[in-house]
This record gives sequence, structure tokens and C-alpha cells, in this order.
Amino acid sequence: MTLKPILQGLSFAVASTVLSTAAIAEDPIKVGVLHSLSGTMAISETTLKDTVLMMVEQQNEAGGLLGRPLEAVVVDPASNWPLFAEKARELLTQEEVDVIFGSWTSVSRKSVLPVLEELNGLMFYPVQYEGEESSKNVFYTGAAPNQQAIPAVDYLRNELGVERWVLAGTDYVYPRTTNKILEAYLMDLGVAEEDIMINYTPFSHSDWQSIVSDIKTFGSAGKKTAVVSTINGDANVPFYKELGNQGVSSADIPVIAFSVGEEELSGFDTSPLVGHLAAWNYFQSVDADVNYDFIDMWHAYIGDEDRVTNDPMEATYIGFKMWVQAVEQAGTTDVDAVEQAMIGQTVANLSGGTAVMNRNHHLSKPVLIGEIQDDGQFEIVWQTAGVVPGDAWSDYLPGSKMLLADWSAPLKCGNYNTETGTCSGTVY
Amino acid sequence: MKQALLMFGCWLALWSTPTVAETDTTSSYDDLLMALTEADLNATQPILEKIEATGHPEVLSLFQTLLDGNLHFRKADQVLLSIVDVNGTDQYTEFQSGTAIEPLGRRDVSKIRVNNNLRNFLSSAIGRLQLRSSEPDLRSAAVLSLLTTLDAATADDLAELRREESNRTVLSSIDLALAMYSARSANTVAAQITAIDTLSDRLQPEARNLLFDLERNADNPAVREAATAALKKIDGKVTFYGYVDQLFFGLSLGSVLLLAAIGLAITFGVMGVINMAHGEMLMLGAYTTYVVQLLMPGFINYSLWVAIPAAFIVAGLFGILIERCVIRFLHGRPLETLLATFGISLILQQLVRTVFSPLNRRVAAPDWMSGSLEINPVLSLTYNRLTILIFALIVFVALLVIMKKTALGLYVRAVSQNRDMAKAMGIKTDRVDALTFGLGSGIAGIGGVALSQLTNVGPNLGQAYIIDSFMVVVFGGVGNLLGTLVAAFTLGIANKFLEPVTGTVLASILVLVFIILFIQKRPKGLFPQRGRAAE
Amino acid sequence: MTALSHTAELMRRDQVWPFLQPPAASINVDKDILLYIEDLNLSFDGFKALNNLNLYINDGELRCLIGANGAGKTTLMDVITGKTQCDSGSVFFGQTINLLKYSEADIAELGIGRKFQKPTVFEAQSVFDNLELALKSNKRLLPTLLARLSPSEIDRIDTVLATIGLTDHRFQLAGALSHGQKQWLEIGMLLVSEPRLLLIDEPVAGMTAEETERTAELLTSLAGKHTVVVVEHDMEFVRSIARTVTVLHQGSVLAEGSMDHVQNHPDVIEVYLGEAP
Amino acid sequence: MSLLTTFMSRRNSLGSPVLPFVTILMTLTVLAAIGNLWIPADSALHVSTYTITLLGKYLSFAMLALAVDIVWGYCGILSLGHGAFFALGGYAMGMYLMRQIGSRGVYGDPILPDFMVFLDWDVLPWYWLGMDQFWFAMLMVLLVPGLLAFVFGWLAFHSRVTGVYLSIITQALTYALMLAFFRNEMGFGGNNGLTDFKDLLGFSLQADTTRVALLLCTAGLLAAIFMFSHWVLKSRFGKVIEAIRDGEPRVRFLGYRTDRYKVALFVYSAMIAGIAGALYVPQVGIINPGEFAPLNSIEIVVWVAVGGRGTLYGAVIGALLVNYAKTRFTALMPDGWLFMLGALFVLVTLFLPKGLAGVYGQLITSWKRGRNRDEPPQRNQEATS
Repeated sequence: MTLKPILQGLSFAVASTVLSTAAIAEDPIKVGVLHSLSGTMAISETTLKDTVLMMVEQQNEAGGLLGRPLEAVVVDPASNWPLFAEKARELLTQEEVDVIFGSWTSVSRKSVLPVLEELNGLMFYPVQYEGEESSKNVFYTGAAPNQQAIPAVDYLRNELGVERWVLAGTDYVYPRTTNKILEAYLMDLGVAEEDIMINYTPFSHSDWQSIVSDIKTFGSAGKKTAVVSTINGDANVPFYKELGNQGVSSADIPVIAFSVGEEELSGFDTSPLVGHLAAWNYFQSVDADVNYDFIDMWHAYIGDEDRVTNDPMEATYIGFKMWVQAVEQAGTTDVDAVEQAMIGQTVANLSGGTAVMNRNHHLSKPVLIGEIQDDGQFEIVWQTAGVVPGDAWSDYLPGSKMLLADWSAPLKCGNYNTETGTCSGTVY
Repeated sequence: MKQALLMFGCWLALWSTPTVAETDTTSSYDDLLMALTEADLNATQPILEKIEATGHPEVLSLFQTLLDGNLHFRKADQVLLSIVDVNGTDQYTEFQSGTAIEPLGRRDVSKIRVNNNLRNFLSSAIGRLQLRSSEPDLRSAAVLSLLTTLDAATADDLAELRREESNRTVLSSIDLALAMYSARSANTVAAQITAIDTLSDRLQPEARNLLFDLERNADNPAVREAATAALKKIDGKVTFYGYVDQLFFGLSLGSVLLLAAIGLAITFGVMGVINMAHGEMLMLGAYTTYVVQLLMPGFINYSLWVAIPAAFIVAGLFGILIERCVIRFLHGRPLETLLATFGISLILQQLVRTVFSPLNRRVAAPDWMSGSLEINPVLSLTYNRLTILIFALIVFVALLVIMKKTALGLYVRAVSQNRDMAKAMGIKTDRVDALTFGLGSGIAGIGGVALSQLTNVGPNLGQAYIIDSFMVVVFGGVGNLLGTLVAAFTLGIANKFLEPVTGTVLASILVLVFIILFIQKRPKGLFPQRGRAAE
Repeated sequence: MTALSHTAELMRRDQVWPFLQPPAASINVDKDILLYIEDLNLSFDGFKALNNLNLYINDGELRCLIGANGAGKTTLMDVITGKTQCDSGSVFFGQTINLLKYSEADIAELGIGRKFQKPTVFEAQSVFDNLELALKSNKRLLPTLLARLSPSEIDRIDTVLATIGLTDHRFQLAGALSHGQKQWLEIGMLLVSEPRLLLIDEPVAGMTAEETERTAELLTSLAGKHTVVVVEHDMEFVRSIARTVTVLHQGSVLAEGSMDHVQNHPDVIEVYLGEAP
Repeated sequence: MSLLTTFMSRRNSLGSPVLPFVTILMTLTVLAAIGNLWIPADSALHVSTYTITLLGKYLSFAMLALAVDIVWGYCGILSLGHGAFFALGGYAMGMYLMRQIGSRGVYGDPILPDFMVFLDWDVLPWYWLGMDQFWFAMLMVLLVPGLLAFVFGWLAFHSRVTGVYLSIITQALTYALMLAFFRNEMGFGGNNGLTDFKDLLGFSLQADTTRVALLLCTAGLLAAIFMFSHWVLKSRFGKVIEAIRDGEPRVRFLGYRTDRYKVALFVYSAMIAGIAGALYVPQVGIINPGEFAPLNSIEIVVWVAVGGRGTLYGAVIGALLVNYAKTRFTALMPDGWLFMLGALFVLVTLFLPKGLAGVYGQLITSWKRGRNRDEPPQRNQEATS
């Protein structure tokens, strides 16, 4: 008696799924969108949801895929990590989507991963991350540490003559890994230990007075100092505001960030920050016709000329285009066939070059260094000559030096130990 | 850099003898400008050096435009344009002719890019150009930019300038530069030691670094000793000012906590409503600031003065609405107000997400709040923190006056202490409730205006502060405004003094544990309310 | 229950919970005085609620405390029952037990029961449950969790229910009782707990004349077996039950003796001038 | 059971909710289990694995709601920090599951979990020792939340911290723990928490049979805890607890050491929350410091309020309903579901102060009154501070 509402609800749920699958005649290809629309991550992820919807719309206008229309299925995992796994399962088993575009944080990806592997789903992950992972079921279209951090440090050393380093980050796995890689890399280059300062802060840290003041003190030792920032999300605005207010100019102590893009900058007045840096694989200010086309398409779709584009959007764009090509090449949406077809797929990226999907499920991308301008955009001041292939396993970490990811036959392994010749982790 | 100094010398020479053939420089100046549009980033600096050397009267304005990132050129004919953003629209001007032109598409113009190196060069070049500027601040900054790179010739020049200089700040800067020069390269040990002595009164990091260097590398042991002594003196001061700095940081954090919590001290403390939507009132205040700035784009400097009353009204009205529609039905059921207001907070967050998008909004800082008050080279108080500290105190005093001196305050206290009695005395308790809640929410809105200057203006703004706010009010003692003040500053200062020792996260944890233990010792907070009303 | 079985009960507990052992409590009334209150002082923010108060209650007597509002009657009860800490002075239960060292629950277990001015029964529970809670029993965690009502306990509750006239309302929620019935219930809760000393604050407020009469009978019958201290404003009621009356004024004893004695006491007349009766 | 029924027949005129509750709960879960394992996937009666995991999650949450209801509904202790006990239980289970991965982790280290290899740790921290033993881990599921609740409760109740002060410091407790667990130095995986579990007692967590077994286990434990809690709360102990809620000082004057009763109940409740957490983790596959977030704990309270506090089945129904609504709304209207959820909370507090169980109770009462005019109406009781 008391459980009646739940029973009713369950039968309703079952009935509605049955109905919805029966009602559609032409059998569309379903694209799952797994981005938080509420909670703390909504600020970043909502844009990516819109990007996927835009790409789906564009593909449908171009005649769909394999003669079938695309249909986007949007769910809201509400920035709740266990909910990501649950929603992924819902997308794969209830909605029966053929591919998922989703996740932003590493923890949400880690949460989804077992579900993807169990149900053999396919997901495109569009955000720069710490590496140390390669799953058969995930394609990583964002940057690995070697596509952001290492070139950025090289730039600071070679172009700006930086000798003293502050590695400041939010206390979670991406900054920890990046900073460990950078520390090892800098030590290899002969930087003394006292010339490296590492600092971690909690998520959404808002009071940066002491830390900025420490950075100022650290930077007044006579050697050129730079801050390598892996500070995440919300915490950046108060951090940069404090930098501006305490008069830390880019001329004295440049800050190079790996998580600050156009969208983060659109949230505040950047005039005190002009000259601080960011390293990405794409900037909105890239001077290329394909980029201008993309921006125009975005503005037309979203109906707001002031909305910016950013790197994870480009990663989503590349991922979507590649998936479409792979499906066309495979002639089916079957995950195993698409997965094999994905490897070696090339798509024109938005910075005028070509993105290539490598055998480790990571992309080859160019690395761009940009300086913040007072209009919230980046001025590209340096870029790699060609593209850099993404490393799933870092060469600078003792635990992963000998690991290799290769999903093409015959190896088909995400973490192959070249020393012992074994494939650990999930085996297929 | 050396080259630049050479130029500087040349330029000084040019300045004193302004009789170079005009035609020559003009033509090469035009060529150089053309070259500027073709050069890539690494080739730009030599061109700029040559441009500086021409001494053309437009150099200062050219450099300034370039530094501001406003210098572009038309792709078609390589004519330099300055594109300036005036109130949200770009105004295109041909740089040399100064004639305004029609706006062009972004594919038709290209920007002359500058990077940090160029920016450094440009600002020091501008500094040099302004060494004899009429502004003392500019002169002083120009001297300070030369501190570590003085050579014999420039030192002589500076000594020359010193004779004509009357401004004390500039004089002090020149003295510092000269002292650093002699400490490094004076001929006699005695002169070096005298210079080191002078430096021991200075707190500039450059001076300190020089002393470090001398302490380690000077040939003469007497110089090394003098450097050690000077360093000791400086370090003592630096440590002292470090504490002053931390105290200020603590006060500043305290003022933020106070602004966040003070509205809650009314709605929760006085009315007993566990107002989980308090954070969203802060958020509404911050968004009001954003909207006000949208509505008056040209007057950012005054926008806050409009935003403060506007935020008070907006948040206050929302508060009254919430009170009328929900909370008045929940009198005497404080824990249920928690649930209802939690629901309201979810609704308000999603409302803001729907209306303003989930992205953070850009709230500009007025000029008078940016920068810092430099007390000495190691101690500077940022203006926005200072303003917010003072603002928090003003709001606090104003609220205290309202509660203690006005009829509304009297009614509020009466109703909170004994509702039935107050009703019997003819006080319209319904109205008082609505107004009180409106007042608390309005004050929170004002707090939101201040927070918009420090942090993200987004849908999550409120959640970031709600827990801290409750901690402050409970620690201070529910129903006691003074307690809230003391609690806010205590927690702020404690946090900031713990931070360097334990790190940020542990400091927050320790403060929380401290609050938990403190409540065991004094279950009603710092300043418990006495009497039966508190039960 | 006899002192022997009481001690046996204590002994049994000792074996189970040696570390939770309550202080060995045997009440020494060799001098026939149950409660010694000496030099008691207490002030709230400068207001002297109790001022060098001295009071002795004999074992088995029925004592009435009267006095104007703020005379310190309720405060005195608060101090005796451990609700309020006094500033100085001593309160002894019998000759050996210093009550000031005990908590409310300990004091209740020592055998001091209290009825509050405002009836405080547990409104969400039935009349029967209210009485069950008050029952004299082992009040530690485990025994309470495993407690089953023994037939003798049920009889005891039934007897009290009959005494307080609530037999028909036994399964009714206490919150649904009338004010007078709540007063009775609270008295009933005192009775089932079989205290040595009963502190009763304004028992007849809100009762009808008939109920008042019954209360008077009840209290009188209790005296002897129990020691009873009653605070009351209703002078008629006091007159009907009192043997000894103590008048409190501004935190100290103004007069003490029989009703007639205190009524004719010059100090009392001065203080109560113009007041009834 | 017979003990319970005799108890009920004598005391509770409304009839015991225990039997119908347990019967419905167990029937439903067994039916779901059969539907998942033995009915072919193309049949209309087939229950998908998605539904099974969802049900498992709901039931863990229901258990958590039960824990909160026991302290809040029955004793008036509004804990805004029960998420902490839930998460601690979850972490204990997560640590066991982590150790079970063995050398199947991405780095193939037989002892250290992946995240420790990742952070260059050489040895297992002492508090991970023994967690590879199931019995030990289960002991920790009970002991860690229980011990924390004991220390915290002993301090707080002994100093007579009550009402909102107590609520706020419980919130501080879970907030502090959240910050602590976010720290990577703590050795609990930082923000990423513990994930990538493989198997439990040798059964693969990805197998449908394991999932169904976990669901049945959750339902069974929920039923057992429900019955035991019912028995506890109907005993004299329970009456003392309810009396404390309605007038703690009075209970003290009856000779009960109320602080000990509250501590005992708080510890009991925390242990239930710990069990709920331990059941939750293998079913959702991840435990992360986000579970400590104060907002989560507030949400639990909301479930209880929606269902109706002070009745055990009310808490369970509230948790099931609100979570089901969340699941449906987040899929049906991803952009607007918070409006619905927020409105639900406001409306329930305004119009159903005793929650859904209150409505049910009122219906029963009025029905009974129709039959028996003598029965007085059930008063709305205020159970707040």
C-alpha cells in the first residue's frame, strides 16, 4: 500500500521507454550528452552540451549519418559523480545511445569508466586531463600533460628566461600529476629544489591574499619567476583578481594557466591581467578561416555574439567530426567497429592544422601559448611547429614510464608494460 | 637591455639638442611603421628600438597604443589603425592621420601583437620617455625601473637629475638607485659600506637581493659583514611587516565573513529562521551589481553607489516575498524553515541559471578600488580589500543603529523576544516579521555587492558562503550582532595566521574543529543571549 | 520497596556496570532531618534570587512554601534538583549526601521527585507510557532497552491510575488531557517513582474545587511515608493541608511555623500588606 | 517477530506498519530479482540491470534516511552531518574493494592501490592494513562511524549542545571531514576517491547476479534494521527517547541520564548510516569526498521531511520518492528539474508538516474516528528544538 507510488512510478518509467522507442519510425542514431547542467560544474559543462547539440543539428542539416537522422539525448548528472555512472548506464541501456559525449572532471570520467567498459559503450572526453589512462571505450580529445604543460614550461624558460617556478594548483589529481611531471622535468633540466615552490589549495578557494603575497615574496629573490597554475574552475577568478590588486603584473611574475580559457575569462575584467599566459591547443583568436566559420556557427546557434569559444569546445568539435567520419567509414555505429575505425582518423582542427587520432586514443594537436588581452581573449605568442601526439602515460613518472597504450591489432592494450611484456588492468 | 640603455643615452642627447633634421627621421619613421606590420614577434623589438631612436613626437603615443593592445593594421594596405573600445563599441581610427573610419570586419584587420618581452620593453621605453615627465610618479617609476641595470653613464645622469629634482619621492628613488650603484661598484670599501648603510633602511627587494649577493660574493670581508648587518636589519623589518600584512589579511577575510554573515545574523539570529536561502540573497546582490553595470556602461566608477541601494532593494524585496509566501506559515518551527528555504535556494539558483545562464558574469571593478596603497615596498594594502573592510564596518554600524535606535529595531527585538506580548502591545507582528526578513535579506544583498568585487558572480556564489556564514553566526552567539562581528574577525585572523604554518586546507579544518570544540565549552556561542527568550 | 531490596538492586548493578557505579547512596536520617539547606546564595546578573537561605525539612513531614513572586521558591527547587548551580552554600540529603555534587538524573535516582509549575508531561505518549517512564526502575541504557513490565509494575501503575482518576484515559495521548488531568498525571508520575522526597510546585493551579480537595487529601496521605514539600499560592489549599509553613521573601526565610503563626507574624503582615488573604 | 506482534497488538491501536512494510519491500525486491535474472530481456516483465542498480541505490538511501529519522524524528536531534557517517562507512567498504583489485590495477601493483602508485607512495599507510579482510572491513564499517559518533555525541550531548547549535556543528563536522578527505595526503584518493572496483568476496561487481544479490542484501538489511529499530523505539528505551525529544529536562528529573541515551541513539544511527554507505558503494561503483558535502546531508533531512519524520516507514518512502523524482526529472527536464525539486520541498513543508506519512496517518485517524467517535483526534506534535 505504502509503496504504491513507487510501483506506479516504475511502471510509468517502463511504459514511457517502451513508448518512446516504438513511436520513432525512422530509427535515429542516438547521441548521448552527459554534461552537468546544474551544480558546481554546470558553469563549464553547459557550453559543451550546447556544442554537441549544435554539431548534431549541423549534421542533421547535412543529411544525417548513414542516411539516418541524429538524435541527441541530454541528461543532467548534476555535478554528482556517482550520478555520472548511473546516467551513463541510463543512456546506454535505457536510451540505447550509440555514443556519449560527456564528462569534464577526471573523477566523473573515472566514475563512468567501469560502466562504459561493462556495457561496451563509447565516450568522447573533451577536456585536458592528467593522462595515466587509456580505455578502449574512451577517446580523449583534450590535451594530455605533454600537450600543454611541458611546451608551456619550455616557452617560459626559453623565451622569458624563467629560472624560479611556482607550481600552484587545486588539490586534486590533475594538478598533482601535472606538477609531479613538471617537477621531474625541471629537475632534469637542472633547476634547484629551492627554486621550485609547490602550493595546493582546496576547490573553490576564494581567499588568495596570503598565497599571492607568498608568491610575490618568492618572486622577489632576483631571479625571473613564473607561476605555473593548475588552479581549477571557480578559484581562478578570485586568484586573478588578487593578483591584479596586489600588483603582480605579467612583466614581473607571469602566470601560465592550463585551466583558464576564454570562458573563464569572460567572467571578469581582464585589464589588470594583460600578459598573463595560458597554454591550450586552441584559442578563439586563432587566425584561420575554419575557426571564423566555427565561431560564426556558434554565434548563430547560441544567438549571442558575445559568447566565446574555447579549447574544450574545439575538442568536442574534433571528437564529433571524427566520430561521424569513423561511423561513415565503418558503415555502422557498432562500438567495436567504430573504435577500430577511429584510429588514424584525421580531421581539420580549428587552428588550421590537422588532428590525428592516435593508437592510444589520444589526439595529435598543436600547442599554443596565448597572452591574456584586456578584452578577455588570448593573443597567441607562440606555437609548436607541428602537432604533438598525446601521451597516455607520462615519460616523467616512474610508475608509468614503461607503460604503453596501443589499441590497434595485435596489441589492443591500454596499459602494456614494455618491461614485463604484460598487459595489466582491464583485459579484453 | 644594454642596447636599450645606449638608446636611452642617445635619447637624452637628442632631448637636449632637438635640432636633428626633421625630414630624415620622418621618412625612416614611416618605413619603420611599415616594417612593424610585417615583423613577427621576435623581430619586433629591434624595430621598436629604431623607432624609439628616431625621437619622432608620435613615439610616446605609438608605444602607448601598442602597449594597450589597440594597434592594428588594415590587411589590404598595411595602414596602421587604432581600435579603441568606447562603451562597448569599437572605434576605428587611422593611427597616423587620426581620421575616424568605418568599422571593419575581423577578417580584414590584423593586430600588431605584443608579448611580455615587448611589453617590458615598451613600458621601460615609456618610462625613459617620461624620465623628465612633469608627473613625479612617472619620474619615480622611471628611476625605479633602472635600479638593477645602472651603469656609470646613467648613474652620472641620475646624479645630474638629482640636482634639479625637488620632489621627495623621486629624490628618494634616485638616492636608492645611486646607493645601489655605489654598493655594487664604488671604488673604495668605505664608500661601499656607506652605501650599504643607506640600503639597510630600504625595503625594496632589489636592494635586498643586491645585499644577498654582496654577502655571498663580495671580495672584501668588511663589505660582507656590512651586508650581513644590513640584511639583518632589513629582515627584522620585513618580518614585522609580514605580521602586519597577515593581520590585514585576517581582518580582510574577517570583513568578508562579516558581510556574508551579517544578513544571516538578522534572519537566523534574530528571527530564528534557519535561512538556507541566505547565500542566494548574496548571489542576488552580486547579480544586481552586474545588471546595474549593464545599465550604466559608461559609469563603472559610480555603478557601485547605485548597486548598493539597488541590491538592498532587490534582495530585500525577494526576502519579503519569501517571508510572506513561505516563512510566515512556519513560525516556531525553525527546523522546518531550513527545509523550505533549502527548496527556495534551489529554485533561486536555477532561476539565475535560466535568466543569466550558468556562466559567471563579468562585474568590473571601479578604478578607485583597483591597485593598492603602498605603505612601503614590502607592505601594501590593496584598495579593494581596504574598501571592503571599511564598508563592512559601516554596514555593521548602520545595522546596529537600526536595531538599537529606531522604532523598527525596537519592534524587531520585541517580537523576537516575546511574540505574543508584542502582539498584545499592538505591534503588527506580521509586518515586523516581513520587514525584518527583508532587512536581513537586503543586508545580505549589500554583502553580495562587496563579494562581486572579490569572487565569481555565478549561480554557485551563495553556496560558497552559506556554511561560513552559519559558522560565524553560531560561533558569535545567535541573536547577538556584536558576537557576529567578533566571531567574523576572530575566525578571519585565526585562519590567516594558521595558513602559513599548516597550509590552507588544514587551516580551514582546524578552524572548524576549533568551532566544534568551542561550542562544547560554550554551547550558546561567544556571547550567549540571556533570559528565557534564548531557550 | 524496602531498604534491603534497594541495596540488593544496587549490588546487582555493581556487578554489571562497575565503572558506571553510582555513588553508594544510603540516606542517613538519624537526626530526623531529610533535607539540610544552609547559607544558600544565588544571584542572576546582580539579582539575589537566594540570599543566605537556611531551611531544614524533617523526614516524613508535609511542608508548604509560600511567598510572593520572585521570593525564590522555584529557584530553590531548581537548586535542590540540580537544575541550577548555586553560588555558595550547601544542600544535604540526609546527613551524608551532598546534593550539589550530583546531576539532575542522579538526584532523581536518589529519590527526589519533582512536579513542575507548568505541567510537563510527554504529550506525544499515552498516559500509561508516561507513568511507565516514571516508574521506579533501573534507568540505565541496557535495562531500559530490555525492560518488560512485570505484573507487579503493571499493578502499581493501575493503582496510581486509579488514584489519580485516569484509569479510563490510560491509552489516551497525554497531550489530549485537560489541564487539570495533566496536573494529576504529573502527580501520578511522582507517585509511581516512589521518591523519598516530593517537591511539588503549584499542584492545584487550574483545578476545580473538587479536584483541589482530592489533591489535598492525596498529599496529606502521602506525608509520613514520604516527605513532601509543596509550593502553592492558593492559601485555602495551603491551610487545608499544612502543618508547617515556611514563608520565603527575597531569597531567604521570613517566617516559619504553623499557618496561624505565620499569618500573625508581623514581618509577614508587613510584606503581604494589601495582598490576599 | 512474535514478540513484536504481541507488543503491537497491545499498544499500537493503529496497527504495526512492520509486517506490511517488510512484506512489500521483500516481495518487490524478490520480484525485481526474478525479473532481472530469469525473465528474458525481450519480455515486457524484464527488469533491466539499470533498474536493479537504481533500486539498490534507492534502498541504501532509504536506510540512510532511516538513520536520520531515528535521531531526528524520534529524538529531535537534527543532524546535518549524517552524510559523514554514510561516507565513512562507504570509504571502509571502498578500501576493502580497493584491496580486492590486487594486481589488476592499471599499474599492476599487488598491494598499493593505483592512486598511491600514482603519488609515489612506497608502503601502504597503516590505516589501510587489514582492510583486505572482509570481516575486518565490515567491522570498520560499523566501528569508524560509531566511534566518531560516540566521541562527537559524547562531547556535544554532555555539554548539552542542542537545537540549531547542534545542527550547525554537525554540519561543521562533515564539512571538515570533506576538506580533509579532499586532501591527497590523507591517503584516500583525494577528489577522485576510490573507484574502479572489481569484485566483492570473489564475485564480479559487473555481473548481474552480484548486483541482484547486493540488492537483495540491501533490502534484507533494510528490513532487519527496520524491524530492530521498530523494536528499539517501541521499547521503554524508545519511550525515553521520545520523551527526550518532547522535554529533555523533565526526563532528567525522572532519573534518566539523557546524554547517555542520546549518545547511544546517535551511535546506533551513525552505524546504520555506515552500513548504508557500505551497501551504496559497491552498487554505484565510486566513493568520493563529495559524499561529505554538507548539502548532501541537508538533502537527507529533506527526504525524511517529505516522507514524514517520526515514522520509520515515512523516512523510507521519502527517500525512495525524492530520489525517484530526481532520477525522472533529471532525464525528463534536465534544465528545470531543480525548480520542481525546490518547489516540492517548499510545498511539503508548508502543506504537509508531517510529511506523506502524516497524510496517511490522518486518513487512518479520520477513518477510525468515523467508526469510533470516542477516539480523540491525533494532535499535531511539534518535535523541533
